[in-house]
Amino acid sequence: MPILEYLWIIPLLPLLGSAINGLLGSKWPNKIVSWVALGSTGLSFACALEAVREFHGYYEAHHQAFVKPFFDWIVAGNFRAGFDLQFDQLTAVMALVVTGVGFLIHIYSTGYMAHEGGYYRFFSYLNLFMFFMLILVLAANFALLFVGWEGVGLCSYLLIGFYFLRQSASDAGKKAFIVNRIGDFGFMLGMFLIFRTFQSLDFRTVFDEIAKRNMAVEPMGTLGIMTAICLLLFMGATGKSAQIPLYVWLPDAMEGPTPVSALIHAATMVTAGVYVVARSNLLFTHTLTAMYVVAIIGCATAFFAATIGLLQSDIKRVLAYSTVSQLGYMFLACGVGAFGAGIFHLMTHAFFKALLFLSAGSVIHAIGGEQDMWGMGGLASKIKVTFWCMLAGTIAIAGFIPFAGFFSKDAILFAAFNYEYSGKVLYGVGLFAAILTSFYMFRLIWLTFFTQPRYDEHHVHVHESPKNMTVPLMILALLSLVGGWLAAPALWGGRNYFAEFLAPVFGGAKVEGAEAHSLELILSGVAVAAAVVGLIVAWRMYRKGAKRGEMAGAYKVLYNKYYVDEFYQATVIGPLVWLSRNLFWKVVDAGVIDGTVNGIASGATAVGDTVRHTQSGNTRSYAVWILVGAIVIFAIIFWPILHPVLVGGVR
Amino acid sequence: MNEFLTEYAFLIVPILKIAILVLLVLTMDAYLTWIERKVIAHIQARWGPHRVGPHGLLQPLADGLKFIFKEDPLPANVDKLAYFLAPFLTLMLALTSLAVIPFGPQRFKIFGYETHVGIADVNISLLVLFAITALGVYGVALAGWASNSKYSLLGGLRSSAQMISYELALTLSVVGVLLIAGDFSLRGIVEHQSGTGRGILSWNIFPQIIGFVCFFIAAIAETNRVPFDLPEAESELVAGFHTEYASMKFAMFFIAEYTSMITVSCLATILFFGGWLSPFPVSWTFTHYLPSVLLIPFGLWVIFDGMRYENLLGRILLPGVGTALAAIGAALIVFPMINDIVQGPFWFLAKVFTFLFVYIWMRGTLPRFRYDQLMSFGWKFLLPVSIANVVLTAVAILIWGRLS
Amino acid sequence: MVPTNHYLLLSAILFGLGIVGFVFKRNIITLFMSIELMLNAVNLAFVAFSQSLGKPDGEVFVLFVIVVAAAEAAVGLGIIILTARNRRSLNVERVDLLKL
Amino acid sequence: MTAPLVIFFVLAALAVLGAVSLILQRHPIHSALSLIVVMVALAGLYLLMGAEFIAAVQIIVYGGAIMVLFVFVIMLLNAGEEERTNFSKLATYAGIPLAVAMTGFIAAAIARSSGSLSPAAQGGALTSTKALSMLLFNEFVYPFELTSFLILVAILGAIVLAQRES
Repeated sequence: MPILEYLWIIPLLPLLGSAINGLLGSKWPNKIVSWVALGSTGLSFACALEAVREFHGYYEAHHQAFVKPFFDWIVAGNFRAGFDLQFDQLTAVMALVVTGVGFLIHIYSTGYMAHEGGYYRFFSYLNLFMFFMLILVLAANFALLFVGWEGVGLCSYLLIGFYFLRQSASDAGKKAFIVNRIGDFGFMLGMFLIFRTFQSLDFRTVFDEIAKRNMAVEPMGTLGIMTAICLLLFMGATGKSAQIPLYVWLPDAMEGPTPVSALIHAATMVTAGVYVVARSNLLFTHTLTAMYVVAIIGCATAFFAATIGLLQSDIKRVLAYSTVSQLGYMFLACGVGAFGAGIFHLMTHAFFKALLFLSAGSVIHAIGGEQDMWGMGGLASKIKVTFWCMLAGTIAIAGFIPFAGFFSKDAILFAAFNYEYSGKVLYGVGLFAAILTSFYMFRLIWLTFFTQPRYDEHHVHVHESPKNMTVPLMILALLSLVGGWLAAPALWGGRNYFAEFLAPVFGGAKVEGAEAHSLELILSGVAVAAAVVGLIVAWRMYRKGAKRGEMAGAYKVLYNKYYVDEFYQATVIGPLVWLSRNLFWKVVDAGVIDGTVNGIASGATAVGDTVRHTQSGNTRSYAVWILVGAIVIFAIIFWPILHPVLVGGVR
Repeated sequence: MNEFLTEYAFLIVPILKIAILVLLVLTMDAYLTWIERKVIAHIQARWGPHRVGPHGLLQPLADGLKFIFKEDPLPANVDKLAYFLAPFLTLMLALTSLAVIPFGPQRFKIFGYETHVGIADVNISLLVLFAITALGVYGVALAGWASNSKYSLLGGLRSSAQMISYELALTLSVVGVLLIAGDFSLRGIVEHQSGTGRGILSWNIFPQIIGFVCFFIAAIAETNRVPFDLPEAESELVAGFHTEYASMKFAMFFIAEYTSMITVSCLATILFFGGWLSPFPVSWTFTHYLPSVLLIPFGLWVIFDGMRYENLLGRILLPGVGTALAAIGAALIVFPMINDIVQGPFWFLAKVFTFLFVYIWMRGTLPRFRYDQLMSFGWKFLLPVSIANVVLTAVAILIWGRLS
Repeated sequence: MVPTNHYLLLSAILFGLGIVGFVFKRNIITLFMSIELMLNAVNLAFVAFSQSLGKPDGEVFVLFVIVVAAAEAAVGLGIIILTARNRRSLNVERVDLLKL
Repeated sequence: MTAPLVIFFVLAALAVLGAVSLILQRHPIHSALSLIVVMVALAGLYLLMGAEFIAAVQIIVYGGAIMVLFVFVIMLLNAGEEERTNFSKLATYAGIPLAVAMTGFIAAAIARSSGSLSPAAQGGALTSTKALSMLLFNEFVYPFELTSFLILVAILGAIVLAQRES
């Protein structure tokens, strides 16, 4: 049966799994729960594959994206937001990444969470997240996309706060949620503006409108309608994808279980922002200003986060900051118009960052919950599989040939280099960020796997993780090796299959020129050199497992993440809390609202107190009241008749 | 003179009829008391009144005089209006109820105004009758309440309760007859009973025997007669609601009671015993001479009986009356036309007097109910039975209609 | 012939008098009587209408009204007896506790 | 001034007088008697209109049963003269005007609306008892049954209310 016609099955399966596990799972043994979860996810992955196959044929026939409305969701006046699903090349990539990586992470979780409480709850949340994420990528209009958008936000909140008994965990969940709200605010405004401009939220309608009106590209420095829309959408993207200035929630999100960090905060959800930007590339390409802002923000984030990542001691936090910085790369790509490269990096990053997180989880699992790298060391010999997998991931992210990271990052940097507006600067910063990336990643490797152990070997018995954790690691390692080869030929003048595959979606965007191969080869060489530099520096500094350095100067600043949280605390949260407490609570709530309520209550009391005298129990008074009522009714009914009589009587 | 009469006949004739009727009824009441005393006396093996006039015939007159000339004391702080209203109301209603009763079949002309034997011929006469009897309660109740005396109050309460209770049974017991006749007017009911001229066989008494029993018992209760005379149970309440009444007001209650006895007897006669119809088949003409056959011997006996008295009265009055009666009897034979006119009233009166005799007979025979017995009898026996009678009759009529 | 309006106006007058009675009498029983008076006035109007329209429906309604009045009287008088027993007074103005 | 009109006015005057005296009388018994007068007068009016059955029922049920019940209760409770208390200021001051207004409204409505009505028939039994019963037992049979149920409930209620709890 053509899965395309029944596209809703793909998101529905995880939803079913979630519902079953959530409603019934509490009584079931872990095995059944995990089978339900895996089954639903795996099936949906299979369906996604089938859908891609069918779409290939479909595209050959029609040369356009497949869109199918299933039912009306909101219909008001000329506004219609239906449950319409769309399938095109971009969706294909995203859907495969989400379901595939999600499936692997599910397998991994069955091992990782085996001894945790709330097993069924975890998988229910995880499946629910899958559902919303698929809705997000399959949606054919902004409204439905926003549903998925908020849904994944909710799931991320639930999963970050999975250990809700821990204060820090629930705080982190709240933080993530609230910071995302800020972005969502912008996103909604963007949607409203889109509807106001195009009288529709359907992707196809909007993009056709742009083509039909053949709107002019708004030049640099101007703030036209398109610019406004794009900036607002990008605001949402910064929230969801943890870009400056709203990245602060992501590191704290590491309070959640590691698979969650891998799936949500590395592979899928955080890339939603990139997806949105790429999806609405036709909008972005019509405004140079917004593109520039995106590029700058992306670039800045890439560098900034990398610097913070240098000195983190928590293994997961290092990865978190590296995630932020990698997302920065993606936005940089989109900003400079290389959407294909951005999505490409999104995919590869999904592979190797998931791999890294899972490996980190494996490490933590191996030495019993320790997350501080200063409490590790010398694990390479003890947990070989994990070590080799993590090394693969590290090499990939650092950008060594022939691993995936190299190709994607190289494409991005190349595109940045060719960008006409201060492209060289962006390239330079990006390159430096690449050095930093390679540095902190190898620092992680060294501190974790080499040098002498810094943990109590008598109490901690390091052991390799079970198969259902290591197998996904290996698969992901393989992916992060070969994942980049799709675009490999472009390097020596061949075809960039990935870019060509996505070309129909980014038709509006220029496909990065494959002309100057010499230049590209030079640049890639530089990139590799940067990675090597990072590697060497890290090796020199940490091969002997230096002590935790004394906090001073820039070191201290970096270690404390530029005091950004403190800064927000002082500038935003503090005043906000003060305002809430002193104005909104003490004045508005206690004074106005409660005042109103109490006033109404006391007023009612007073009225009743006066009116109750009519309730004298004296039948004669009641009789008179009845009489009054009767007269009123009579007058109303017979007014047409009485009017002339009374008036006549008066006259 | 004549044309004046013809012109206002519609006014004069009814007035005349009313006057005659009232006169007759009052005398009848008076002599009913005499008959009652006599009958009961004989039941109890006594002589009864026999001092005033022959056989005490003038006793009623004497009583009447006594009533008129007796002092009329007014009890302390009574409610005057009600106290005076009560007896008048009672008597008035009792007399009014006679107005709708037809005494004979004939229609005849006086001063060119066609009329009939009986005051008013309403086509819902039965309903009117019941309406009037329904109002009769007030007389008793008011009297009991107004005279400001425990005995009276209790009597009034009792009798009003009793009347309300038995009124239902009375009304329902008649419904059977109504179903058969399909008519509210008493005249219609009687004529319906004439049937195919088979005389007594087509009277309502046979299909409605249950109805009749219920009706008769309820009627006795309605008229506060023995054995239902609790309101005036001497042993408990002195004289019930009219304890405090004396002289003419008391007489009014008295007359009203006997009048209602007559009314009820008339009603029973009409509803169940074919009113003025002769019990014999129409084909038998010789039965028309029955009245004279009865009258002549009676007159002769009266003449003979008068001989025994030494005084003027006995010598003149009784023979006179006797000859008059005998003459009437003879006249009936001589003039068949008059005889025909007499037939209806004759049979009517005959039946009525039979009922009155039964009344008196029962008084002489039966003991008095207890109050609770009275109530439970009325509600738990009489009412259900009469309802059952109604249902039975209805079903029977339905089946009968199907058959024929 | 008597114009129907005569009957209707009479019934209106009786109804008004009933209202006055209901408002101005203090004795519960008299209050009830006033209600009965109003009902009678309505009955009169019913019969007048049914006669002038030549349809017996109005009279059927009258029958129903009478039945309802009977039921009302039965229950109402029961209540009155109870009240009089408990309150030792028939004056509605003295029976104002909204409970027996 | 035809005979029916005379009769009508006599009976109407009787009814109004009765109603007025119902209000003016101080003793419940007298009020009850006045009400009975009203009812009898109304019965006469029904007869005048040719509604014989209704007239009879009016007297039998209203006069013979309901009002007897009233009188009975009055006697039972030995109700005295009513005391003219004036606790209800509202009724004391607003009562008369409101009642007058109501009556005026109704009268006005009648005066305006009922010009179309044909004069009521009298005497000749326009609606025979037969027609009435036909209507009652065919068209209105369910309401009829309902009323019987109502009566039953009323009886039960009256018993429950009036019995002394022992």
